[in-house]
Amino acid sequence: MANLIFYVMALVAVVAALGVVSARNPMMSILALLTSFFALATIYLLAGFQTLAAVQILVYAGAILVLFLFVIMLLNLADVKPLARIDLVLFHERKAIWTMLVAGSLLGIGAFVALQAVPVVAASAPALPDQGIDGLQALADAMFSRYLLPFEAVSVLLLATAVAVLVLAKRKRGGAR
Amino acid sequence: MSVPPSHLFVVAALLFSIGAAGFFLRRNVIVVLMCIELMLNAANLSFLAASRMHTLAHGGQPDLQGPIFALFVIVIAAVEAAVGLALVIALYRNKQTVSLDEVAELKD
Amino acid sequence: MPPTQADLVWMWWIPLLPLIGSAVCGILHLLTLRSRGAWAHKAGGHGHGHDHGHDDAGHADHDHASVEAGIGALAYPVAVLAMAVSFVLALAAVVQLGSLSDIAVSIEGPAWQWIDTGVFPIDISIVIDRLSAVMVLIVTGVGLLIHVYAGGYMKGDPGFAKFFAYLNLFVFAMLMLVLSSNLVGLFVGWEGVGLCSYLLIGFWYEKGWPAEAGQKAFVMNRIGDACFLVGSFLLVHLFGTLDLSDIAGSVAGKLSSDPGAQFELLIAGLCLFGGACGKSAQFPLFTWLPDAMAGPTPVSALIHAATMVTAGVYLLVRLNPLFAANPTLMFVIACVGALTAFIAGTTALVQRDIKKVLAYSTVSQLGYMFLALGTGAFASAIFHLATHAFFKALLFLGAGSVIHGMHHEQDMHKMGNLRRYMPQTFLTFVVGAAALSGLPLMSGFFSKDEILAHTFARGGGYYALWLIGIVTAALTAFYTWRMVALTFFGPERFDKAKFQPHESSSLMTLPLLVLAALAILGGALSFPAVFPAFLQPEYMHDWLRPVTEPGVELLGAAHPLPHSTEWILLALGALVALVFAHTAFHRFKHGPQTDLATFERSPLRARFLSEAWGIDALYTRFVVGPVRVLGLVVAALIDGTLIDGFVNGAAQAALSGGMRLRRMTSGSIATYGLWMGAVTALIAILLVWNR
Amino acid sequence: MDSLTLLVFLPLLGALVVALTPRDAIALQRGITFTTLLAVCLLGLKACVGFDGSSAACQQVVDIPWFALPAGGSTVPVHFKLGLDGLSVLMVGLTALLGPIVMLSTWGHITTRVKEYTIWLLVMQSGMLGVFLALDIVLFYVFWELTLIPLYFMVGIWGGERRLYATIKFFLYTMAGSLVMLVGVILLIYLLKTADIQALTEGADRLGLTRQTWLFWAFALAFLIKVPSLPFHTWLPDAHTEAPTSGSVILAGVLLKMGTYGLLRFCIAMFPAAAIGAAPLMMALGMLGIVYGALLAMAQYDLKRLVACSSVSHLGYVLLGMFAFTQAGVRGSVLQMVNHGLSTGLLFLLIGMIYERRHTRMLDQFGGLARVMPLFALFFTLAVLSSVGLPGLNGFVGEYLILLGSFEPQPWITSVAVTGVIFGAIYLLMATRKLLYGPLERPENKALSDINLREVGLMLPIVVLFFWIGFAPNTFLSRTDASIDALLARVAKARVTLAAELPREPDHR
Repeated sequence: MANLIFYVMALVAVVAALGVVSARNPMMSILALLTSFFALATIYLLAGFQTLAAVQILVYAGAILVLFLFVIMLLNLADVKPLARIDLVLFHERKAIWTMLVAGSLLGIGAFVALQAVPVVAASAPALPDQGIDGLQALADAMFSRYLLPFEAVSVLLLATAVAVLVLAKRKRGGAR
Repeated sequence: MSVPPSHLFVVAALLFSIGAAGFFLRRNVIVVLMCIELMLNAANLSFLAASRMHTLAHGGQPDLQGPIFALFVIVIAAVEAAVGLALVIALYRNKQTVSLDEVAELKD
Repeated sequence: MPPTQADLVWMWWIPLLPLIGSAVCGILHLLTLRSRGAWAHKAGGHGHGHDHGHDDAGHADHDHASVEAGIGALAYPVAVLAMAVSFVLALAAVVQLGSLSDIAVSIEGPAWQWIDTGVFPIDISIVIDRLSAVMVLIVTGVGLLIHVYAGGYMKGDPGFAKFFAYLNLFVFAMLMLVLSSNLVGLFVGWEGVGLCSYLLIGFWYEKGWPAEAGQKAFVMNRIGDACFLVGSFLLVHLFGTLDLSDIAGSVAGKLSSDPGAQFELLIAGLCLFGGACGKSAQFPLFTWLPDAMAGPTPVSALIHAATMVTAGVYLLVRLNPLFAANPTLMFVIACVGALTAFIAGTTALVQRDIKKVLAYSTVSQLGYMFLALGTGAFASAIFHLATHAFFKALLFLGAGSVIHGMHHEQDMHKMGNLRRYMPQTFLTFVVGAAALSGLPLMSGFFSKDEILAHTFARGGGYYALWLIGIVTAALTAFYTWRMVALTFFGPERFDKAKFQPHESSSLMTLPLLVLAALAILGGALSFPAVFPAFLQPEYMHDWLRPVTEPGVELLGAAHPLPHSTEWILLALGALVALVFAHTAFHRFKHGPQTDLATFERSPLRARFLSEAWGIDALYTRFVVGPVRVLGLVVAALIDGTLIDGFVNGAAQAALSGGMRLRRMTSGSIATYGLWMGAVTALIAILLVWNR
Repeated sequence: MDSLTLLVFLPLLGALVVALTPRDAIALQRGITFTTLLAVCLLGLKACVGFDGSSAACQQVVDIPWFALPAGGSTVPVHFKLGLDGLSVLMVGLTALLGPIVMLSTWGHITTRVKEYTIWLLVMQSGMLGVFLALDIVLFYVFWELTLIPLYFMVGIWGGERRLYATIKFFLYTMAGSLVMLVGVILLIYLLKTADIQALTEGADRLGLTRQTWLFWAFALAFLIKVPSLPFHTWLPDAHTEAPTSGSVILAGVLLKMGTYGLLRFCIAMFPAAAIGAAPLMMALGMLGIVYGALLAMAQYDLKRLVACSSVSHLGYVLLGMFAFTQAGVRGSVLQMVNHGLSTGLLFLLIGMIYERRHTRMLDQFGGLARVMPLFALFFTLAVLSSVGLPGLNGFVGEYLILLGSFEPQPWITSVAVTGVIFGAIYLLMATRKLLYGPLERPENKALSDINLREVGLMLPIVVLFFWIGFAPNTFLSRTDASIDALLARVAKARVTLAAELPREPDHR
């Protein structure tokens, strides 16, 4: 049963991702992206990552996508008509061939590595811990001990980002460009 | 769930290449940013797949490197989205466009 | 008891005195130039530094510009003194050598440790044995006479002191050549005489063509020198030494101990023979010698008749076992000699320039010497070398006297009846001509006859060579007396209004008289074997026996001719000489009409003959031209187009590649991403591939 | 301070002092430079005179620890280590001697930016001495590259019309070689964990043939370009033609010798086994260079270009003799390096003098100069005769030893190389004839003034050496004896080892 859900969700994630790429209207892209994220969150959950699944919903779907939505609204980019048409024009240029080639080979090599090189774990593998792999307690312990330095670095990064975004988005006063 | 970890990787690879294709093809900056998010998610998925694989291999001993890095990636993704969108706004303010074709400032 | 090496330090003075003389003369020349203000001040360069600097319209008579020699005049006594002392010392050395009881012994001065090659040292000492004794006497003796003569001939030349510097330097080099104990020392002299020849041929460099002739001589000699070098390396390889006597002494031993060395010996011999061909103007390298006549006449006499050109003969005699070891090589040498003699003899028939006649005659006589060498008659070659040095130097100096008296006219068609104006020159010249043409009892008669007799005695293929030899003797008699008749007899064909021919000063005629005496008496060095014993027949052979014996033994002596045959040959030689001398004299004593008729009758043949069978033209066409073209091809095509094309092409490719790559930076992030993705994929594929 | 350290640093010190002088104090700058170079010359000659030729060991060694290089987990100490041995002693002497001579010659042709020029000259001197003295491979490389920069500016700023093309060509060529050599240096240090040249020489035996061969070619390529050997020679005529006289003299006199010296010091001494394998090829390259350079020279009309091409020919001899691995050959090579520096240096000096007076070097513009410039003619003839290898002058001894030494191992190659004797005579005498002989026709040539006292003075030491080497070469050869013996002993040992290993070549990877 769980396996079936996984495959369905994987299919949903992939199809939604295709939607993100091909939708003409950025609004539709966002919706597709949202779908994809939810599907992924489900997969995380199935794979035994409860905390990550939660974070995925909260941060990605909740924060980041809203940010995107906000910008699209702000800039009035959503009123492209007709709505939800797939942007086939994209595939008419020469670049598309190269894109397909590169993306295809990336996929091919990735899939090849995944299928060939990843050790097959026996189906009768021992069950995962009850609280999942990323129990919050364990995660927190690791984060504040072994990974303290990257954690701090990320916090600095966040600070810098806040400043940067302020500077970038601030309306310029006077002085041409 | 008893899906082999390799299938998780395959899904990650699929998502990544779709995201990459979008990144190469699309002209709308916002969509390009979304594609980047997609690729980052693919990366996350493979982190977690790896973590799961190791956990299984070590008889249920949780492998925390995967989730932790996935967390970091999510933070980075947020940062990236914030900066990217700020740039989009700045760009739009200057050029009234969000199409990449019309901005080629890096050229020359 | 033979003297030790340390006692013989003085022998070094024989070559060193001319060297010092040369240096002194050189300094005197510089002082002369200085006194003429040659390079006084940088600012006043124009019209200041050259009192003879503006009359240079290529006119021939520089020595008639008659420049005061100033302090340079001192060069003459210095040079002559150096020569005289050197001659006396050489004489003393030879006397000392003659006093040794053991005839095989040579006297050897202390060695100059020149180059340490790391394997064997190249030490050069002065050594006088019976062969170099002959050479050293000729070089210093004839050299001294020519030095004396040159004082008169070069009087008034702006380069008076320079001339003696070069001339003395030449004598030094020539003495090194004949006195050195070592092949490298010999080569030092060998190259040195080449250099002096180059400098002296181009002495009147402002005329242009003498400089070219000098260059030609040097380059052709260098072809021979390159052969010489290869030969000497082979000798080192074979014998591990370059000491001449060691090499000559060990050929026989080498042959018996290592039969495989036969081939290498042959090659070494061929190479050295090639060197000798260059220096001694043998076919096919003889064409420089006639051109070398561009130099002042004393130079022609000393270098291009008496000494330098005989260096090849000396070399072959010095290393005679090496050549004698291979009968084929000997036959080749004889053939080359005979061929050269014949070609040059025919060419001399039609020359109008008196010096050219003598030049070709020299080539021809050198051919005789090589013919002698090829028959194994080494002593006969040296004998002819000696007599030739006497009479040819005499003829050249006589010709020089004529040219001097005729105000630098060299064309015999414009002479005639000079016996009236220059009696002494005439007399001595006739003696020289008689000797050259081999009129009976003159020195040339004996030496030439000896060669022909030896050739005849060898039999087999040598009969043909003998025939060529006797024909050449006829040619020699013919062109010699043609020259005498055209120059001294017949109507006067010069413009007496312009100048009056005059007898030269006694400074110049005195050497002529001495040389004339030698030309007559030189035959006494080696009378034919059939002569009575009290005349010491074949004295030269006895004298040189210690040197030539190894070679003769290796080759095997020819059957001695029966006396009757030898008499017949002598008579035949005399007859041929007399008949052809007579014919030529009578044909030309009334003027050059016969010549002109010949030219008219068949201009092609005449041209063919006068240009030495067109060999020079062949060189120009098939050697000089292609080499020059090759140079251009190398410079333009290979270097300019191929290599530089590649280099510049690489630079160009980098540049255009850069331009193309620059286009890649379109500013489109998507394109960058595409590239990144592509490369990532590639790297990933490679990584997977390599697992 | 030790004399060798002083030797290397004195020019730099001089350069510093010159840098402090006011821009237009030309006389002062020249004076300081000349004095410095003269002092360096005297010091250098003193070091060479004090050198004991009977010992193969490095002498007058200076050894100061410098810094440590990380290499594969451990660190390799790099030293500031200088010393003289038989391979370098003549080169140091030559470099030191040419310094003041070159400086004197600049009086005539460097009139703009004298300050910069003299500074570069001093830096160059320091770099060149360093190259020959360095006993640490990193130090060697530093000095090697240091010499590149001054010449770049000397040609690029004070050069002729096409100077930029020439400079870039020369720079790229040499850089290409240097980079390959750098890879070799790094690999060598990494493999043997030392940077000391002597220790490397000892240790290189352990490398095995395959590695030795790779390293050999990495070094050889750089040196062959510098020499320059046949396929890499085309930078030389351009660089020479465009360089100012003093630059040409340094280039011909010393810089090219760095290539041949490097071949001797590194390629042969360190990798004898590889060198044995490469010897026939190298000798063939030398032979081709001799003939090819000569043919090239024959087709030139620019006097300076002609002499530049003749350099290719003359250095072919050096290459030929060096790889003969015989006593005579290597000795001849070492001596020929000096000879070429002297005779070609003198030729360039003379050409510079004529160029200063006539502002052309085209042979067809001249003729008959012997009449108005007899002293010039004398020196020119001497230089030419030395160049064509006339016995009694220096050129002969070197050429003869080389040909003698290389005949034994390669008779055919040597026999072809001997033709260089002929070709050399052809093009040099042709140039002499066109320059000095023939009628003096052009009015501008008639007005030429002969060389002055300064010019005679600066050429005199070279001419003295012509005769000295020509008549008593043992003075010089004896100093190289022991080192060459040691070198050849290494080659002989490698040959024995090779013969033992030959049946099956082990894989050293």
